[in-house]
Amino acid sequence: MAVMSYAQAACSALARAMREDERVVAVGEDLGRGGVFGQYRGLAQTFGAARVIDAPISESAILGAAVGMALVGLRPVVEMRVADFAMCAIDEMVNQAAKNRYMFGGQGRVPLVARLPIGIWSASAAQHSQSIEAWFAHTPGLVVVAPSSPADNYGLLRAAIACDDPVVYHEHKELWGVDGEVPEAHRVALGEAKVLRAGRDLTLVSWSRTVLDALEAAQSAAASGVSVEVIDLRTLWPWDRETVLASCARTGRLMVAHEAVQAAGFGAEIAATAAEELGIPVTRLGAPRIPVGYAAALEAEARIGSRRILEALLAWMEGRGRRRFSAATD
Amino acid sequence: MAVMSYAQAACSALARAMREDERVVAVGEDLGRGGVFGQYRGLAQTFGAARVIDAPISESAILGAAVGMALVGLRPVVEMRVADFAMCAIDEMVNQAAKNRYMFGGQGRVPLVARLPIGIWSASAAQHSQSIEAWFAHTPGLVVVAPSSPADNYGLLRAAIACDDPVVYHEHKELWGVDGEVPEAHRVALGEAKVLRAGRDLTLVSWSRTVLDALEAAQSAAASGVSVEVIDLRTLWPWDRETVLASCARTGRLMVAHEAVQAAGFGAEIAATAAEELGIPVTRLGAPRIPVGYAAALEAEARIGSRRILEALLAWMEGRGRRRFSAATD
Amino acid sequence: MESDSSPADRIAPERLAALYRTMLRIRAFENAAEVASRGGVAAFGAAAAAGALVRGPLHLSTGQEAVPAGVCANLARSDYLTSTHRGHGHAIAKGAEPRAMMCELFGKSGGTNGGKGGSMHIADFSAGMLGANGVVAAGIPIAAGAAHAIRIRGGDAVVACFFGDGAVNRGPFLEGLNWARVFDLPVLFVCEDNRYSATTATESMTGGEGAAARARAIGVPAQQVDGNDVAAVDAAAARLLALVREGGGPQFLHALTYRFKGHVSVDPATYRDAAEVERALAQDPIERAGQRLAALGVDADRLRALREEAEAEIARALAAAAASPAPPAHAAYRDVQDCGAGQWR
Amino acid sequence: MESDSSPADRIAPERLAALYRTMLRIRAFENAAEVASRGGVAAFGAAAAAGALVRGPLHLSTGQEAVPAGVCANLARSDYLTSTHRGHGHAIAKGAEPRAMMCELFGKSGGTNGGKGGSMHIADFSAGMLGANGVVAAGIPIAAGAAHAIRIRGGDAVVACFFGDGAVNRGPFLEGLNWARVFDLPVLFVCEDNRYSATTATESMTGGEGAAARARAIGVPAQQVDGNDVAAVDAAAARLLALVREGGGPQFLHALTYRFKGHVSVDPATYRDAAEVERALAQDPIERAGQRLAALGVDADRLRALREEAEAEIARALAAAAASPAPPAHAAYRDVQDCGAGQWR
Ligand SMILES: Cc1ncc(C[n+]2csc(CCOP(=O)(O)OP(=O)(O)O)c2C)c(N)n1
Ligand SMILES: Cc1ncc(C[n+]2csc(CCOP(=O)(O)OP(=O)(O)O)c2C)c(N)n1
Ligand SMILES: [Mg+2]
Ligand SMILES: [Mg+2]
Repeated sequence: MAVMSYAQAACSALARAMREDERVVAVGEDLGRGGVFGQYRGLAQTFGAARVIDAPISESAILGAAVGMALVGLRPVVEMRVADFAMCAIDEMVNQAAKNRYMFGGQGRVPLVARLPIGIWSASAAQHSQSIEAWFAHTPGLVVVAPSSPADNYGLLRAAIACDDPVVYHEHKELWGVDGEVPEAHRVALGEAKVLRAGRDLTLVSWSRTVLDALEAAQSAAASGVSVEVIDLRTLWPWDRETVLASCARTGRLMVAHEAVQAAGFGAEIAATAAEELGIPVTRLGAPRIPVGYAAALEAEARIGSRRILEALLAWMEGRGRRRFSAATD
Repeated sequence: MAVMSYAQAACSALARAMREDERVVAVGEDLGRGGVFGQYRGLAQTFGAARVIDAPISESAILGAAVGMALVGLRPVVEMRVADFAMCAIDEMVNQAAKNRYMFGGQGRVPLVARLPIGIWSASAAQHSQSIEAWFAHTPGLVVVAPSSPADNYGLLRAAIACDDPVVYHEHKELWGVDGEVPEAHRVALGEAKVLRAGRDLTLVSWSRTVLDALEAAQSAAASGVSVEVIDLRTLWPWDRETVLASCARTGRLMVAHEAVQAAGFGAEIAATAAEELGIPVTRLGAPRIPVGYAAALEAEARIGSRRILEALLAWMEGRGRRRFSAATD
Repeated sequence: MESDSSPADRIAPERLAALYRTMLRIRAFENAAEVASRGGVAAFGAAAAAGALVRGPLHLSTGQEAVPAGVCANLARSDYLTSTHRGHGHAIAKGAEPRAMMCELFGKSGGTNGGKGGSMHIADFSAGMLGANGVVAAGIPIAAGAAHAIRIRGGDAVVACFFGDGAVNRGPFLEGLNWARVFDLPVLFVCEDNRYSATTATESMTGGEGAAARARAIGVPAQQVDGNDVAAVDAAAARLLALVREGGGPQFLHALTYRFKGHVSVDPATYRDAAEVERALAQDPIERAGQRLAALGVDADRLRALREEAEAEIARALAAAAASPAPPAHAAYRDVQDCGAGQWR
Repeated sequence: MESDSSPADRIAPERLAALYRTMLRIRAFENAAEVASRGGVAAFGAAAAAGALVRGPLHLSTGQEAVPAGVCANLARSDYLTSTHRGHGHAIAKGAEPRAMMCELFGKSGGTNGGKGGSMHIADFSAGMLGANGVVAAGIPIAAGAAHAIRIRGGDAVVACFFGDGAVNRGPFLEGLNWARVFDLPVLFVCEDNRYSATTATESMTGGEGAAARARAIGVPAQQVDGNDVAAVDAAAARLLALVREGGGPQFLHALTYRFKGHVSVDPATYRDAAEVERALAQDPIERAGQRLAALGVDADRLRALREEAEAEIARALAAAAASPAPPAHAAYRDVQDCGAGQWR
């Protein structure tokens, strides 16, 4: 079992998939030099330029070509660099990749993995920081993944590449350097959440980088006598209703925390479902509905962070209202 | 007070805005011939090709150019034909239009209205039927509108054109021919919902074409002794929390119905909010998470419709579970 | 026209007869679909007429048959094709069965797409026809990718990528052609230039000299051809596809033709000049091929037989479509995705 | 080079000195920003160094100064400019204050964007500089639209639209140029060809003969120029902008230059050949202009004074940036939108 970074874990999962299955190729800008975050480091040297494909700056073509590749027997892993740039390829993602199998009556499959690094990457401002996983959860035909640890990035990327349908795979830019143990045989089934910490009083569901904050908040909450169960959703679609609802049924309360904007974020789906199914108290904490600003003080407002989670959670548990901390105001 | 169709109402609102403000221009494909749904009929004749601008098939340029126009003093009304094609211009909508004001520190404004006809348009299949209003509600910087009647299409389009920020304006393709009275002075403030029918037992929130189904279901429910309050949300962002929550507080129950896919749809935001704020029972009914199929029987499965709303509503009220009707299964 | 006209001039009667037959089959299909579609478009909130057999937007390729017939005569079933919203001709010429296609237009379970797609998404993957597409120009990068897969996997298949003159103004035209050029991929790009983009004359929306000039500027060699002369299209496609198969990378065919009908079946196309339409109708590719066959000595009976056969085939397709059952409601939940498929959750 | 070099040859010493001064100011700004950015990029999950004054991705235009200097010398403040991720030079040349710009890079409230944008979104609307843009090619349709507004509203302003060589492979390049051509809009497109797209040699990703050929194919006349010869850029821009102002529609300037630094400040650019870099450094546009000025008889003291002035200005900008307060947290909630602005709802 090796210790490696989140970026290395992805690289290693991809290398393994490419070794095991010659249909797997990687496509994107600057991949030959290892990718902008090093998440393709060494692959071009090992597998050659024919399979680690450096692409022109043309996101429509990158994703559109990947659809064509997938239809004709390859399993492309497509790099979008940051999720914001994938906005240049939404027709390809939704109208072409996601709808293909359905609208052609099941004649073809589009087994591609589109990697969309999400989240704030310190000081990168509005066009390099967005998280849009909720859009894809709303889109029939797509599987949506967002791992929070090196092991899961390894295990889920392998599962995503093995999936016969298009997968939108969200890595978090501030997780690239996080280290962890990665068992070589690790593989995570798509759609399985993981209970990271058991608790009695409240279920806290999160994914991607916010899981780290959630764990930290849970630990601090324990000191205040609140026992928090933390669930890493890992896959947003299909999401693991069974695990989440079973936990909620036990704790009787649900909080969802995510870095994406709270309004119409995926937390709403989970909270609404828990309220519908169990009638339990629910609350959410996502980012305020603002773009991510450049200056540190502005960027900080767009971050959830463990402190905000903790404050919101304790205030809520103590019946001090749904969210006690208030954002600074004029 | 004239009776006119939903399409004519929009046309008339736009004509009025163009008469009153020479900065208003319309941009899109085939506008010179009145637009594909007749919603621009006669405008080119009245205002000339310089202000009713026929565009090449290039959605990125249409919306991107509109951003430039807006920054330099025009107020463009942009036609995207169907919301699915707007997927060719998501970078322009989100990275360029929505973030502009913020990322440039308030130096500029982008007063454009992007018209994205949503919804099923009988037998138009997967690439001409989608509803994606939830994406834009999730996007800071955007106002999101979805009128359900000719009067509101008139009143809200006027308000949208007057708005200094980008507005994503969703008309419904199956509402174009619906007639209604349109008072000439009618103007609807952005962000104001409307209670269309008073009721005691349940609040039913909807928007766009589904409002018609909701009203029908409410009427039938009355026959079964269930008194339903129907609210037309009209604007999704900002949504009228006050009106909705006040109604919910009175009725003690909330159901949200919309044509868009239920999973991660905007109904989740409303239901989650009501559950958070009021702790009342909530339920949602949106489309199943499938693309819209062509054959009538398949398309029908993607429609909510008044019957499904009624069944879900009565089943829920009678405590027969959250959703009693079941989709046909293998 | 830069095309070298001699091979077209030398076309064998049997080959021309085969091309003629393909065009007749397409024409018969389009005519039948048009009739069956009356009242089938939901306009302005009114539902489609209950009796309409073909519902929804129907884009007919009537008058443009020579382009798919001429190009696809040079393709094997194992080659691939990407198409547009106006895809019936591409499908038939590539080898799809009119019967299954008509079932699809009728929204029946025997359809090529099981009723899920209809006209705008007609596809027959088993014939290498990767689907009509409701988004203008969207097929171009997909074709490049399909060709890229061929290059990587080996084999000598090629891809024919069809699109309209309006598509040359969309970004994916640039991105897709550039991709094919940069990676030297086996694609033949075919611009079916019928001079209109929906209700708008394409010329008025297109800077510069148009499709072929743009292709050349991206490094893709381009040839123009009279798209109403099926022998000329055949000859040009043969030449270009030979180059493509030799590994020289992408080629571009700019075929000049005309759309006999409106943009969609319900479009009266009043924005077109009557004289222009008349001139175009006089260039009917089927008429021209028929005359040429007669001149080459194919007798009138044979030509009539070909026409009757084509019509009979389509009549059988119509009957089959009428008889095919509608898909069951539960089929709506199939073929969404393996993992995460479901209904509301 | 097709540029008519005679006007450049005849450039007046005072004009060249002014261009030289602009280049010096840009260079001094870039050098200062580079130093201030050390440790400022959050790499691999590690937070940016707390001490870094300029944080986040920083794209320096060092070595490319002649292009904005030469082009913008022919623009009025009331003209408009759209930019790229590499926008400092465009902003300074268009009239933005280095002091406010440096405040922006420091993330301070005195910044051009109030600290909301940073380097990648640097903008000064009051100088007609409509913003750097983090999305490659996104400025092109925006420039076309700005020019469209000018055309509709009247007035004789023009738009200069800057983008890199990598941008010519993105769809909006085609769509935006076509738009400007079809509507005959007053835009000068300026391709700053520094031969690289991030870590990739652009040539390897570009089919055909590149930027100018593509522009011409869309009907936009194009001229190539030595982008390290500021007098040549000035002369070419003067000629093209005169045509644009006369109402002849868009023009295209393809300026060949080189990026002295890595793609971002932390990129060591090891993918470039040392000899290539050396050759390029020998073409430093500032050195070349300085030599030319000397040859034209401008004395060494004057040149030194210009350099020192530029450096002093940037030193003052650095001091101002250091002294400017950070924006208050509540500013994060401002300038989102009027209707529907808020925090969580
Ligand atoms: C991206 C996109 N924009 C707009 C449309 C609407 N539309 C459908 S067909 C068409 C005209 C296409 O013209 P052309 O490419 O010449 O093909 P033709 O219809 O002439 O065969 C348009 C604008 C679309 N389908 N996709
Ligand atoms: C749509 C998009 N794709 C990818 C990127 C990442 N990226 C930023 S700059 C750059 C290279 C741009 O090259 P070029 O246009 O030549 O400009 P240069 O950096 O050389 O000035 C890339 C790929 C981006 N910003 N936007
Ligand atoms: Mg056409
Ligand atoms: Mg470059």
